[in-house]
Amino acid sequence: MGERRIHFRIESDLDQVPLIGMVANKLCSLAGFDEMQTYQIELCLVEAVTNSIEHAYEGKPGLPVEVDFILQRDRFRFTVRDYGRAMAHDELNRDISEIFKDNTECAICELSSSGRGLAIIQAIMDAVFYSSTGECNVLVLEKLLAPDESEYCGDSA
Amino acid sequence: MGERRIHFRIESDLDQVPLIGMVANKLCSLAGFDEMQTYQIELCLVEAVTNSIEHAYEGKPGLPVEVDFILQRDRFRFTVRDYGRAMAHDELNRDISEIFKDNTECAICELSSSGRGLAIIQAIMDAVFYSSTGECNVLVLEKLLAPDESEYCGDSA
Amino acid sequence: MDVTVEDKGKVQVLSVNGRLDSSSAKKFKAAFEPLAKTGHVCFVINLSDVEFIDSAGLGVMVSALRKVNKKGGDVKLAEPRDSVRMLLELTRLHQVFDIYDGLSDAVEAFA
Amino acid sequence: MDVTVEDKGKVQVLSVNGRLDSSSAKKFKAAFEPLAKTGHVCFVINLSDVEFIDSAGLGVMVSALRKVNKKGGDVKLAEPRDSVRMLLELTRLHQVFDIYDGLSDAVEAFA
Ligand SMILES: Nc1ncnc2c1ncn2[C@@H]1O[C@H](COP(=O)(O)OP(=O)(O)O)[C@@H](O)[C@H]1O
Ligand SMILES: Nc1ncnc2c1ncn2[C@@H]1O[C@H](COP(=O)(O)OP(=O)(O)O)[C@@H](O)[C@H]1O
Repeated sequence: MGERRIHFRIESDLDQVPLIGMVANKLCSLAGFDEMQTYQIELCLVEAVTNSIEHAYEGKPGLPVEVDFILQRDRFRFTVRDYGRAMAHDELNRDISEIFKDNTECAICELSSSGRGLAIIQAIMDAVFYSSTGECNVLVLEKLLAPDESEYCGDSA
Repeated sequence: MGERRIHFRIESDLDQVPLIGMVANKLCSLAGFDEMQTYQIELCLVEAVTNSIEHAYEGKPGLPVEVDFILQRDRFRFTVRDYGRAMAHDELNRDISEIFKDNTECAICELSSSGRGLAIIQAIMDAVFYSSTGECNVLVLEKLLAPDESEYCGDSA
Repeated sequence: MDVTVEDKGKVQVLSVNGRLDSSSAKKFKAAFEPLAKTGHVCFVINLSDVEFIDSAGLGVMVSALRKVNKKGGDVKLAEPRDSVRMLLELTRLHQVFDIYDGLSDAVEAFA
Repeated sequence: MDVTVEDKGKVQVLSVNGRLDSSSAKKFKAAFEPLAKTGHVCFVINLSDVEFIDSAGLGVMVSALRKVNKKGGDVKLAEPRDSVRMLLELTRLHQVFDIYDGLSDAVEAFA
């Protein structure tokens, strides 16, 4: 069978994020991902949606955040779309190893309490794209399915 | 906290229905419905979405079916919207007891293999409305929460 | 959803798993109809692994019953979960189908 | 998400359940900050009932650690699930937090 696709929209309110996270979790376990992979994908979705709310919309409530889940034979893709301020071009090109650098005891006072979201997404997902048309911004995230999992997904029920 | 709302869109393809059914199931159990109520609500959503695909769109694929889940303090409401042929005005006024009449052994050959969807929805949901504007058709279904359940829903996580 | 068929001599047991709904009803028909065509009239549908059933799922079971009932046969249901039993009762189809808690009881009822 | 506080003398145990994320992080702060203000510096965060944590959840734990570390205290983590442990390792925060499999081990480590 072909791809399966489901489209969601929530309003830009952090209280709505757990809901869409739990839906993603459900869809991932249906897609045959194991518990750890399911958590990882839910986490990336939550990070991406939270960023749209906090950064693209600067915390303003009531604005649309749209998520598409697309399950293809060999991959699970989701897109997060907002209509707010675009991300700076180089945010996705930062060096992950710099953000997740070895932390030594003495550096605790220098640890940041934020700035890990995009690096987590890049470490977990197999592919990450961002595009902005001026009107809307889309982050596309992909995770490849292991061959036996994609076989499982091929079954329609 | 206020209402929680999530909007979905799938294409008119029966293979997409289980997906949205399972998402509804997840949302209902998060809302505090027990296993039986959760099944009942999932069932009503599946019946409603299937009707939009089979009747409003007469089985044509690729057309939008939109579902909104709205969790309020005292009720769970969902709406199913399509842009196809409207339902005849009296379909929702048929006598359920006629459809679910006592079946005696000798009448097996007269049993219908279809025509139970709307009656199931009416028997299960607390409120059912249908409206059609010519351009789009909306079926609104509501299930009231028991007082302790609505308390549970008030918690944001 | 999958249907597996077990030949118990006179009785054919159809074990269904997953979701029996409008998207999978045709799979059920594809398993049932060849058996009915070759003259089988005694069927048990094992529902123990059916997690979800809707009106289309009821529909294919009703058509199967209608078909074999004309020839003096029957379709009996075994081991429905609470939710499936609720739906059979709501739609009054529990008056039409014999329903058994145990699969072997359903098969033996044909003896 | 809820946070319950247990006073173990020198050590304060904060047990968190559910989701520790950007929508619940403020609840964690609301439990932690009054304790830090009244001079407590030794904390254990019991993560056994945390099902989900994201970067904002990590963020509030890091700020708590930073705050008490300056005063010679510590925040230790107890009983994270595999998924939470994975995230701590991915972000290298397992080098910063002492992590214990048992809650009582974490509390006793302050002795
Ligand atoms: N969807 C987005 N829209 C606009 N800016 C973004 C978006 N996502 C991330 N950013 C920018 O990238 C920075 C890093 O994001 P991230 O790694 O998620 O950390 P944090 O959200 O904790 O700051 C943000 O501070 C913000 O400036
Ligand atoms: N969403 C809809 N749009 C148009 N017509 C509908 C819709 N839902 C139901 N109907 C009409 O009402 C009838 C009864 O529906 P239902 O009780 O669900 O049984 P079934 O779908 O098995 O026919 C349908 O046959 C169809 O004519």
